[in-house]
Amino acid sequence: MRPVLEVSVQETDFDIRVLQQSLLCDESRVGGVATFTGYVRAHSEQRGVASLYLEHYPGMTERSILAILEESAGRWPVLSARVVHRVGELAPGEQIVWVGVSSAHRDAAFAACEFIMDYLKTRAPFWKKERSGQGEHWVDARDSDAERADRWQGQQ
Amino acid sequence: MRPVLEVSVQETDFDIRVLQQSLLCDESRVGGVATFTGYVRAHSEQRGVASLYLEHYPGMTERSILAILEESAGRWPVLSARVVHRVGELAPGEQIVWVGVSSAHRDAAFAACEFIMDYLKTRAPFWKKERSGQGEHWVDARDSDAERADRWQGQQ
Amino acid sequence: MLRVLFFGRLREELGCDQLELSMADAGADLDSLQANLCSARGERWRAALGAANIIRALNQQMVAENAALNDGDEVAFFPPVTGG
Amino acid sequence: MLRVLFFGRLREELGCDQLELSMADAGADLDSLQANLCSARGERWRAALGAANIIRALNQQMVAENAALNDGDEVAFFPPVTGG
Repeated sequence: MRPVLEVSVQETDFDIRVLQQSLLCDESRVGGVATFTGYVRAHSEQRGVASLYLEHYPGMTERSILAILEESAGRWPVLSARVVHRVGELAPGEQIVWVGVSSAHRDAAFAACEFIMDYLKTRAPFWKKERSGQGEHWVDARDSDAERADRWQGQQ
Repeated sequence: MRPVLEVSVQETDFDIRVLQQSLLCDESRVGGVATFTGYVRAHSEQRGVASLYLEHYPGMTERSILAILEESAGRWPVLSARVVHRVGELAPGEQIVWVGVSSAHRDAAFAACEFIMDYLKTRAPFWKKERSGQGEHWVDARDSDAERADRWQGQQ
Repeated sequence: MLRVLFFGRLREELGCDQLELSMADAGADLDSLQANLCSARGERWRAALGAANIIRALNQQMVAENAALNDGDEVAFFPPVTGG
Repeated sequence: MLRVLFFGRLREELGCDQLELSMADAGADLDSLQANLCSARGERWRAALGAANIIRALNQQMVAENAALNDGDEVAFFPPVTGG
């Protein structure tokens, strides 16, 4: 059976329970679900953050995330994988991104979920701008994110 | 600040949204939450499973899981970590276990969550018995679970 | 007195959840306790409790090595765990 | 015609979201397009679009190498991504 892969890019918040439920097929073949939820932090590099603005490239965003999900499903026995990513203006404490993967076994669910997050960070066209008391500035990409994504290259 | 660690062993089902919310401190220091949810599968080693019975060792169960959470918080900058594990009679598709870890950064959340699951599988005193049309039998421990837990030994 | 608990498949094989033993009947350490239970209670106990993969816990902590027993201790014997 | 998009910090530095260019103005490939935009539009464009870390996408796929341009293509220039 083909894995079920879904991508949503939206301004509105999301309900993690509803999302996780959507990963469970009715035949109870799912043994485990691994998820990651990213949140807006109130502090970033010594600065207080008043809000975060997320820009993206409509069209390419959805395509690139779907390509990441397909690559994860080619590497591990994924039953279902889903990404929800918010755009627009977000306040500290708000949910930014949710990645969920269901599989018969936990090792595949964990690996695929972490792989998707690492690739999302380096391949999906989103850009963060932080607004604070000291004005606003674009967030710089982190070398550590590129390194985390690179470590999957040698592996199958 | 000391990490917040919590363990629940219970017969009743749990709400993953409420659990995840409990990992978020109000100061918005959380950058990410990694979770794993285990489910009862309808099939196991070619057998149909009618239900799963989970036995445990009251007292030692809670102590041993708390020790695992403490070890994870010593290895990674965990803000909060929580395990809920069900016992008693469970039907296919039901939730068995939930592990959630919050941290400022995703790598710590992912690593701690996977570490906790691997150790839970090999160090927490639970025993599964499957009931099916062919009678009932105790589930055998898997060598692969012991190997997954062992791989954390060399690492800090 | 010593409290001895059995779990999972082992509990069913022995037909026994728990025992209370005097320190004299138990023995001085975990190895002696396990040997005494195997020898004093017949073939079923010898086979089930003598299995190579039986895990021991002393006062609710798994112990890989032998350990001395003291009055009031709680000992448990069980097969490899299968939770999660 | 070619559609050219700019995102994030680069979009702000250029003060430009998107352009429509004739194929003659664009050039035959990505390298020519980028060089033409840098040279034809003044110092601000040369500095911002000439930065070493600028990423290019052709028809909504990131491309690391140079690539030929065709009528109707969509090209995007942007800084390293910071989502997730």
